[in-house]
Amino acid sequence: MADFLINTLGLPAWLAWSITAMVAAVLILNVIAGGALAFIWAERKIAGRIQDRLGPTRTGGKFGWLQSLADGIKLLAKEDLMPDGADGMLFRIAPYVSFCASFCAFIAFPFAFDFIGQRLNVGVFFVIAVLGLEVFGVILAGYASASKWSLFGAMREAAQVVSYEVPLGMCVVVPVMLAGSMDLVTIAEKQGGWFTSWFLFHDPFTFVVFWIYVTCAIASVNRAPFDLAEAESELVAGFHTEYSGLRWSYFFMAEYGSMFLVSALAAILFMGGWNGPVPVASILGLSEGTSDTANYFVRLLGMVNLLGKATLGVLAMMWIRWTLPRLRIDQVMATCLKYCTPLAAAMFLGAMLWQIALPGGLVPGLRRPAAEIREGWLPGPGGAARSVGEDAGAVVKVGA
Amino acid sequence: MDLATQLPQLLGIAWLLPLASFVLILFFGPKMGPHGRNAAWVATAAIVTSLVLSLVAFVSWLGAHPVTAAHHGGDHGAAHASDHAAAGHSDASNHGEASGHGGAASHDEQGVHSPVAYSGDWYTLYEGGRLKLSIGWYVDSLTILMFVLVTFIATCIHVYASGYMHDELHDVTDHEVTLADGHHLHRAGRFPRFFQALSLFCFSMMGILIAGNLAMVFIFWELVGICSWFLIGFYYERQSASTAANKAFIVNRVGDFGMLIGLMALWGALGTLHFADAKVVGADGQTATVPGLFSLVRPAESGHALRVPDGMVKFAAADKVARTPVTEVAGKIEAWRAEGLGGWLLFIAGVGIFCGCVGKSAQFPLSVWLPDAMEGPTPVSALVHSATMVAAGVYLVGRFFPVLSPDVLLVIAYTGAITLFIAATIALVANDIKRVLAYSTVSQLGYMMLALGVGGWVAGLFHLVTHAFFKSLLFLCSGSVIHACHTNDMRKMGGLAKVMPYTAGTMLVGCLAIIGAGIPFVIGLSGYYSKDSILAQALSFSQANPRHAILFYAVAGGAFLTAFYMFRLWFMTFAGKARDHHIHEHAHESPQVMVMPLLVLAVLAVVAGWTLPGGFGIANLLEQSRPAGTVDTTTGGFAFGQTLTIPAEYLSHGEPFHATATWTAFATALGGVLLAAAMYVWRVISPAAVAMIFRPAYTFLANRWYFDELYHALFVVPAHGLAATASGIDQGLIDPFLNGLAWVTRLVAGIDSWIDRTLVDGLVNATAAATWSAGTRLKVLQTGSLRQYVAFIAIGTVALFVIASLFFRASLAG
Amino acid sequence: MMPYVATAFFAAPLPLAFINWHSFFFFLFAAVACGFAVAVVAADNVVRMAFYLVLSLGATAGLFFLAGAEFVGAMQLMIYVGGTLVLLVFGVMLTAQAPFVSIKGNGRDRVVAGVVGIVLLAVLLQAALSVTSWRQPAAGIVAEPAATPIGMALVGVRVDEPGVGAPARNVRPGYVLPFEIVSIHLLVVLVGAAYLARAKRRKTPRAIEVAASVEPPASVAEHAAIGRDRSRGASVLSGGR
Amino acid sequence: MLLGLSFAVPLFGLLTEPVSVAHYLVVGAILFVSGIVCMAIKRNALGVLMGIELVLNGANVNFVAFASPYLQGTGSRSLGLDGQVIAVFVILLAAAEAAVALAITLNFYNNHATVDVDRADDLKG
Repeated sequence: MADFLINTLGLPAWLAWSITAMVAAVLILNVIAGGALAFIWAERKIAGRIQDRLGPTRTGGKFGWLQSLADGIKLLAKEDLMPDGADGMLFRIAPYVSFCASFCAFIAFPFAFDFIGQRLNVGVFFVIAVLGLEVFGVILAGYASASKWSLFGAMREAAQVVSYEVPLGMCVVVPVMLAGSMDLVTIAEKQGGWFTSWFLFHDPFTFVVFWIYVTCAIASVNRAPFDLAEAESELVAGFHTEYSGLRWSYFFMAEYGSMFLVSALAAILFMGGWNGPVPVASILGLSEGTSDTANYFVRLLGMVNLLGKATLGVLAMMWIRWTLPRLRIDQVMATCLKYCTPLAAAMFLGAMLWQIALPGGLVPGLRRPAAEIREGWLPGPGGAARSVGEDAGAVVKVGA
Repeated sequence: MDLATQLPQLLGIAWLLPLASFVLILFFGPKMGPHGRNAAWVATAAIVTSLVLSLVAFVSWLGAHPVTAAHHGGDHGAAHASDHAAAGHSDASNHGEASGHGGAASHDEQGVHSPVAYSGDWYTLYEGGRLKLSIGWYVDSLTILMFVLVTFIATCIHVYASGYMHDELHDVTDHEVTLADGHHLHRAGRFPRFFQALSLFCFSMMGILIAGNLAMVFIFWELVGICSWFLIGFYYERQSASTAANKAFIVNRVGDFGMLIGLMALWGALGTLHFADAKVVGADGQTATVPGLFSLVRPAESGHALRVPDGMVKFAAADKVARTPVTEVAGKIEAWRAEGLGGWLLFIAGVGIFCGCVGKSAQFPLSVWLPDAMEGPTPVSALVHSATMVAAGVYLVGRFFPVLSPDVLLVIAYTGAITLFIAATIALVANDIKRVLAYSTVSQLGYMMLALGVGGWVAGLFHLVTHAFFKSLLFLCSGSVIHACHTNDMRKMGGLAKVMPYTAGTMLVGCLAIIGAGIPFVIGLSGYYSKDSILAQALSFSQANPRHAILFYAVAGGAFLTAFYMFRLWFMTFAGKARDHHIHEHAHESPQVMVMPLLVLAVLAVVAGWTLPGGFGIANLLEQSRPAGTVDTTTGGFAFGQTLTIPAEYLSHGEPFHATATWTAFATALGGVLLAAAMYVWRVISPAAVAMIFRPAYTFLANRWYFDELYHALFVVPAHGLAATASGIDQGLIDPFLNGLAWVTRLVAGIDSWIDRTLVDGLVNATAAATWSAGTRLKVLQTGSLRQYVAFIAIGTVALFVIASLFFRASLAG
Repeated sequence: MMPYVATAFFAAPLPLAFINWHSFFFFLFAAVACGFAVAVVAADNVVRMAFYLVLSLGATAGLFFLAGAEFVGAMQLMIYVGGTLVLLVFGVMLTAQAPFVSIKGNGRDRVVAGVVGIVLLAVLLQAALSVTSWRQPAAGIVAEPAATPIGMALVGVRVDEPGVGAPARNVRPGYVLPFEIVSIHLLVVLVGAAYLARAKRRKTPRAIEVAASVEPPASVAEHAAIGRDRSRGASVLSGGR
Repeated sequence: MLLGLSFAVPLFGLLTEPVSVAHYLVVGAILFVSGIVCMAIKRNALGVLMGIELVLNGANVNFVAFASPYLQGTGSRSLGLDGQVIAVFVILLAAAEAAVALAITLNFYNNHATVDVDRADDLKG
């Protein structure tokens, strides 16, 4: 896009680059915000259906699809309160910290082959790390609200998130090992072709690992049944008891953003990313590199694909939330430390041994031959060689 | 399955089963039922199974090599000719099919007899250089016969002992042991322990029988010795028992020392200890035949005639060999052999091995241990010290027969004769029933040795078999008597025939068998046949070598003495009136389990010597295994410079020897019995009067020729003197020296400690004090404030930088 | 100087075109990092200190990314910011009560420390700027991504060229041994921390009397509760890293 | 033109020319010193802990700077992987050290009901 601006419109490079950055940022922001709106609405409807209610019906036509928009407006208009004992600065800044965390994670997240803010060769690592920062906002909020409920909620969430990062990390390592790279793009590319080449179906161990990942992901974004941080039955509303109005909605957006992120991450790590179960594009003959329009079409298709999978994941989370009862804190910890972690470790070992034992897969015909992977587009084995180039190289071009 | 593979398996299992029961009882004995009662069943089951296996082996042997009458006499040569014509051929190896002579002996191309035997190795213990120690088998009819014999008698004795030893089933108060506090020893029963030792003994004994080489024989030889030690010393709290056990063991070691010399001579000269030839597959894949001792001493090519083997010749002519070029050595051997080199070596080897047999079989110089061995329980005396272990010596001489040169045989013959005579004379005056039997055992062993010595191979081993039967029978009878009377002294017995008829009857059978009673030329008990053949052989030998005629008179006189003392025993025990009514009233017939073996053994003591029509009989069975080259009369001699003639055995079966021998035996035996009857039944002659008349002789005999005193004077006293001298030196010289040394050391240590306390400690304490004061002054710097420390660190860093950049600029210039 | 800056930023786009964006981002991150580092020193409230520290370390991670060390940067984010800081904040939470949230140091210490710090800073800056080869501007050689080489090196295979530190020898050792040592070390730390921080009954009389005097009994109970929570938390945290 | 500008605007010169290792060293120095000062003046144990983190981080900045081939001037070679790996290890060990230090602090708090390091002077001489 930057090239398009520079070459076609003749804009100066710095302007072109900043415009590109803006556009990318705005896009991602919209994905989060719009996604949040949509998901909130969807959640209400789903909750309603599951509980045999109707959910929102009136606002905006018969499905109440404007409901969350209306709520948003209401939130904007709301007076935002701050307790007296609160630590003002931290109280104000906490929501933004949370939101920034889940927002920044999208920087390195590929929606399609190169529909990506910044391609990093440590993509997965980066995403997980930044996601982990979200808990900071929560802790700060919990502390700053000067309220026991908030403090306990924050403590719980912190403990829970930090501990669940362990099995989560182990689960993530498995696809990384299979793809030989931490670059999300590479990982997704390795799973191209038919759905049999998804890592989900790579071997029995990865299949199990996927489910462990799902559990840990739900826990690390503390959705039900792991939403101890806002257990209304025990602590009024957990860390955001004292929050209202726009700040509260930021927490909400952060939550939905990270929900979406972990789902999309699951899609990329285990379910072939933007590669559909059936390689429609290549069947149609529209493989990458034939022409710009072809590339664009293919990537668009891929993005739809990925977003579809991610959305499915989010819906599944909602479904779980409205189906399962909430766990006790000790149960949560036990689930993590006694079951998920050892199981994940064992599965990791299993997958490793499987790789050594059956390099060609159980049925060699099913796996997509390596030659078909677009080496030209991919960096050399295990890492995006040009990433720093994209980061700094362009700048240097301008500067020097 | 052909015999060559079947026999080793059968006998091997039969051999190992007692070992298994030994191990079982060793570990779980006390847990086997109350007081380990079931240990008896374990051991008995094992030995019975061995018996069955041995019998199977026996039957299958008979199936392959039917025992037929050996045709002897004048037509011998013709027999050879006909055999040669008829069966012309089987291969010269010992594994050939049987035919002709003795039913199961094969003939090689010269038509010369060679026995059938199967040999091989199970397992090689060690192989290095020329030495090969292996666990192997050498099986011929003799082996199998001995297997059946040993397992059978052992079975009887196991059964008998399970009754006899029942005292051991509960706590025992040993009245013969008095403790320091005047009480009698009270100890727990040792029932399992007894059967454990018994099983081990059976294993070792069969090991000797099946052994395929001398090394293995020696191993199990020693094992048997240790078992005998266990069993004699079973009541080890009794001074007498433990002394007897040690005596037996030490005396045997003396013999085994000689045996070791023999082994060394054989191995050093011949480089092998295997009896038979062995087929080994060389690296090149083709089988080579490694000659064993037998074919080395009696090579097949020279018609199995005895000759000094090349190895010994070279060994003896070592210096000549050194001076001769290697290529010519082979050529010169014959010449050297003609010079008579190596003959002595062969003699030493033979005599050395025989020394072992002397120890084990209680022959003349070493016979002192056997009578004392009667301290052990009676079943032990019956099994170990009459039937089997002491027979092992005779067995070895028989097994080793082909290697023995005529002069060795002469030594053996004289040893046997002397033993026979001495033992018999002592037995005349002994009053302990078991001792009488013990001395009769010794004298019978002398018979066997003598028989072998005069060339009666079959005769000696035949007597060994029959003697095993009736001597174990006699011992069991005496055991039953002792069981009833609780005393060994015959003078307290008498008239027991009424209270214990079975024992009396069976013992009578035993006595008749041992004196060789029978109707001349018609039928007789087992002893009749074996003893006659010994007499005949001795007779023919003494005629062949007139200067050794005394051997025959020894045999004849021995027969007379045997008859006398055996019936003296029987009459004193069973006949007449009771001398000690107290004992007589308490006497009773022994339990069923003890009587059964008596009956079985009695039957066998009767029939063991018979030869069925068609030729089946122990004698002919043994004939199958007659060593190659001993069929015909051999003359020779290496050592004494005189030529000996060992007459062929078949000659003694023919006229004139047979008849003479039979009549002699009959007359002497009858005379002995009548004399005994006259003295102890009819009271015509008073024993006391006789003792008075021949007092010196009587005391001399009563003191057993003063053998023990002699050995005590010869060996024990000097040993004690030596020990006394040594201890004197030890206490007089060495101890004072050491004490002085210790004193000096203590002095030095005292000085040392003074220096240590004053100087060194003082120094250390001073240092410590200094450190302490320094510490107390310095501790104020330790403010305990973390932040100050950090500040100090930072300041220090800065200071370092400043100093460095001020004084070491040059080195920093980057 | 202010007008210059103004001109620098609000003049015609022409000068902007010469701006080296890499340097720009560097200065951005550097300013955040140093600024908040100083803020940590200046702040009294522990929680705020922790917050500033987060920002400072995050900015440092940004610097790492700029230097082409993406793996280290991600590591910094994950472990430092994500882990260590959460740990710190935990500590803050657990000990966060009125008397301890902000403990004023006395002025004299501040002065001394400040002086020492300034001198030390001067020395360090002098050392940093003294070497000319360090000062000459970057040639801007684009580095190969470091993730794979580091990964390979940690398992003992060096796929990069040896640096100045390593003399040119054929066999280039990896970092298996240090890696193993560190992993064992982390395990030991996990166990040790779990042991040290486990909730145990307070035995020290001193502590009891303090609890009695300073806090109402109720809060003692609450302490116990937090203690339980903490023990779990601490072990979990150290386990996570 | 560019020269003129950079002469006229000293700060602007910084923005136009690429950064060098020295820049990073300066940042590292500032972080380091602020860490030291933090350790020196904070009475709160956790504050001291944060100081330590800062110090380690300053050191890390230097390592990464020397390791980065991108920052090296022409001719001079970077430290290569060693620098980065050392940085990684420092981070790991810092995490471990933080865990233990925090545990110690909590223990101290358990026993003394305070986190004031000036109160931890039981071993004062």
